[in-house]
Amino acid sequence: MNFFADVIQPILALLVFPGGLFVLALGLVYLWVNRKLVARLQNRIGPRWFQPVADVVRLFVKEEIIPEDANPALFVALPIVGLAGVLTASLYVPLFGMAAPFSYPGDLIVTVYLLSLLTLCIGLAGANSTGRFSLVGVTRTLTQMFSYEAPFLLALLSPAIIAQTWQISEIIAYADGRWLMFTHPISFVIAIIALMGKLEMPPFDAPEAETEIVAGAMTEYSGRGLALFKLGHGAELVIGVALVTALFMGGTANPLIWLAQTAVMLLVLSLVQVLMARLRIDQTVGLWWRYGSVLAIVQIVILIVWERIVA
Amino acid sequence: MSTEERIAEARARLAPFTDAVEEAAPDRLNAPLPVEQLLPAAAALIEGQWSYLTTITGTDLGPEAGEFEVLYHFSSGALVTTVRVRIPRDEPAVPSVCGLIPAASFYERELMEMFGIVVEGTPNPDRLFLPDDWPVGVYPLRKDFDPSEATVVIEKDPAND
Amino acid sequence: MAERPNSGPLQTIIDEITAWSRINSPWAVHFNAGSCNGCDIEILATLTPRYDVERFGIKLEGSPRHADVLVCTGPVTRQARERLVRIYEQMPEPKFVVAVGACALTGGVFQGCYGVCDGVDKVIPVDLYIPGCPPRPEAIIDGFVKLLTALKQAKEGQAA
Amino acid sequence: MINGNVKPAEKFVVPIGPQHPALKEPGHFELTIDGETVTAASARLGYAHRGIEKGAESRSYVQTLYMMERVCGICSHIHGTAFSLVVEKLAGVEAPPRAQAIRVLVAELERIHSHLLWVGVGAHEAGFDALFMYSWRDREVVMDILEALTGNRVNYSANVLGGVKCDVTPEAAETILKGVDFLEERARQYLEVVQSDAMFLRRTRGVGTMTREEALTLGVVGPTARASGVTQDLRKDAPYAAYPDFPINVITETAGDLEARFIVRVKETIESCRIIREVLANLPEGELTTRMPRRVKEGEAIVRLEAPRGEVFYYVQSDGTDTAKRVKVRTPTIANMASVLHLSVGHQLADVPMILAGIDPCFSCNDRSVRLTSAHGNDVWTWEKLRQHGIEAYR
Repeated sequence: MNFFADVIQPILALLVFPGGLFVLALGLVYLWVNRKLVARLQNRIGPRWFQPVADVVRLFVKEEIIPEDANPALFVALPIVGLAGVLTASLYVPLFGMAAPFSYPGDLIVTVYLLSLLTLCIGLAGANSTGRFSLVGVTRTLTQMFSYEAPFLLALLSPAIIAQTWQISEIIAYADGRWLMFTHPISFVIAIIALMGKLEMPPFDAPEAETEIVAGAMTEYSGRGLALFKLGHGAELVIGVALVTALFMGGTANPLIWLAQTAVMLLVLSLVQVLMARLRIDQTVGLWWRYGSVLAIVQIVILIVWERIVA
Repeated sequence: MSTEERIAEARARLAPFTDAVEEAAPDRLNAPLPVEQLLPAAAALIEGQWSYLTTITGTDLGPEAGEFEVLYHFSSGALVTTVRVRIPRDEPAVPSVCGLIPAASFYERELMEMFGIVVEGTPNPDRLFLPDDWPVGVYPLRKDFDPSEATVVIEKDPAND
Repeated sequence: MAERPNSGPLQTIIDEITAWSRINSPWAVHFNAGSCNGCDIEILATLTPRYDVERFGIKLEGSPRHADVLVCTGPVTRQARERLVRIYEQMPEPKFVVAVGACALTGGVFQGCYGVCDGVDKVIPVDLYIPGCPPRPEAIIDGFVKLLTALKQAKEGQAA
Repeated sequence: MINGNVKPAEKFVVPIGPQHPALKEPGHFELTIDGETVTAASARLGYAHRGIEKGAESRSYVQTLYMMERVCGICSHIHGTAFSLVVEKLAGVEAPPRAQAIRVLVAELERIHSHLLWVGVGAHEAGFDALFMYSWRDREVVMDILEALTGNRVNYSANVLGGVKCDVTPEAAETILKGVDFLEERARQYLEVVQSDAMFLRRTRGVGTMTREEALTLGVVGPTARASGVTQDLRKDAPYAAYPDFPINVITETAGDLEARFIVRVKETIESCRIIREVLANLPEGELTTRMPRRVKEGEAIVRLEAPRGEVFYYVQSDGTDTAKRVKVRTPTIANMASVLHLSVGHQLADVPMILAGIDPCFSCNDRSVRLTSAHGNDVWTWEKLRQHGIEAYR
């Protein structure tokens, strides 16, 4: 077997280029862009460019306190597992305008569930550290997760149905440059809003509503664990945005256009963040189940009917 | 309803309980009453939402006088009618007005913890303001209260240094 | 921090980076130990557009676990004393305490009242005092900058 | 673990945070429930209890004035004015008309600053941080005016026993007018935002509704009462300082929910701008203070003022020396909280989160847990569980 192609190249892909370090660095940059945009839209100056890097490094060197009634092994392992899940998801999504290093039938489903692995880890971490606020944070994180998961998948389903495949690269090949955004408007909008729910950005930030439950599931975390979760959050932002742009804005070939597209997407996310008040958890669940899922299904029905008429 | 009319109305409402209603200031009436007359007088004053109980003030007339004076301030428009009740210092007790005015429980709790006046029938006798580690039986707003009785030795935890 | 045995060049680089990160992202948690809210609204004002401490990386965190700096206001009433000590102990090392306002320094105008412990340093060790009743947002920011530069010197003193 | 249904005669403790910017007396609430209905409600305060009333008995009048301005940092001028007025009443002295007018001017500026602050904190509690940032940015304008006028942004100590110590020069009047025009225009914009922003209305419309009847029986004061239709404003009912010469019109709403309280407060900001212009237009001439005797003759006096949050009540007893015999202060937040707590009695357990959140939207409690003490031991419910319990109960 060709040693380089089968062993070195995948490890390199996982650890360095499209996978690990690159996604983490890009995640930090995107977190900074998001914070800066939100601050500028709130008429504030906002953090300096190296702020997320300073935050994460500082958290790494800080003392990590593990509450006694939490299971220490789990307490330390969960952030690592969460981050690992998100990094492996980055292998299947075309990043930086290049084809994904690995692609096989069904990788769309795997990517979405690897992304929600991080949310699950956050939920478990909160439950493990049995403080009052983390318990409230956990119930909110998980209820919110079950509410946006279905519409998110349904929204990503519509391009897959048209291309009759679960493979991201085949969907892109099918679309070959056509921007599915215009042919699938409803699922594009739902995908963006569901992405905001997944990343717990306002108006869906009830799970870490600073004024109500301190920091939700993350309340007991400090030092390394918190740093790993922040990195995971950054990586999740990059991969989420990359996934939506790849499917709906026609997988592009060169990195510049890709960066431009993701920047526009970040601007849209920040705008929605600034304009909205935080929804109570029962309102978000109601919103998703009443409108989110129904609209996604309507979009799919239209597609299928349109497919029948045209084909 | 001008202040004069309000004064006349207040005098009319208090007539059956006392005739010693005197005008201490252009917009202030004083109505000294025995303890038993307190509840009926309060009921008369707030009947028909004509006035509302602003607050209850406890005053210590001093160990020599041997009496507390509890003031119930009922305001209506610009007029404040103060119902004054004197109670002996050794076993001070006052009936609770919470039956008529539910919101008065805060004022009564403050009265109890600051002066040690027993308010019979108040729904919740717990402390309102004083800290949990405040010694029992020490009433700060009494004239003979000396702060040294209540000081808790603040030991700074050496581990924190 | 004790001098590490292998304090070769690698070690100084690590110390350098640690010091740099601590100085550039000091997260704060705010505790009102019986203050009249004058200082609290000035602390909140430092977050708003005109002063915006996020430029220096200062973020107001909800949980003491996430914070390096405990910003404490108020003359530490007896009821709030035990809670203040608990929050101080929940914070991970290295932690700093900033006492904001005359009340937090010495009990201020309420000094001697029975319900008051006359100042934060009677209860927990304080690293920085910001006088004023209330201190202006600029004074609070200046206090933070002084704390950070003192931190930098402490690091250089050690690393050099 | 208490499964869903709640046993009878259980005491149910709702602790609401040890500190919170708008509520001066942080503490926690206790509700006793019988089955599903709340039978009794009370609270435990004291986190900010400094023993001011006892302190006043050992300080001279001048020192006590300085302390009284620090009862509450957000409405310190009102407490200073109240104490000055009550001591002047005791001493039988009357501050000159120019001083009274300047007191009204600073009081209205403080009302604008307090209302904008509250709109910001209320929005922050509902997660609408953009409104928080914008309203606090505009609030800086009124802070600058106050600083130019009195020398300090918060706790401005404009009052002196017998008058004021800061004067309004023509240039100062110019900057105030310019600032007030900007504030009025911003306030109108916030009025529109508060009434039309869909996401914000989801969190405020129909929340913690209190009818006019309930407001009257419970003795609620200030904007919370006016939002339920109670036309009660001490600046009109019992005018003090220079308010007789500058009549105000009382702003009321009828809905009585959170949105109505936001509307009343923003409209009052606009009304304050109008009063400030009127005061500046015809500011009486004359000196700023009168002579004030050091020793105040024996007697007692009562003063009631309209603070941004409601009626402040001052009662002072003097005994001929230069220190007060008894000083009683009743802040508006205590009255509002005491009376509205009783609103929850008789209501369903499921409504409790809405009612408690309703009286003051900035109930930011970071210790919001609910202890359900029942006959056989107690169990800690989180606030969220209480809310979920409410939602299931209504499903």
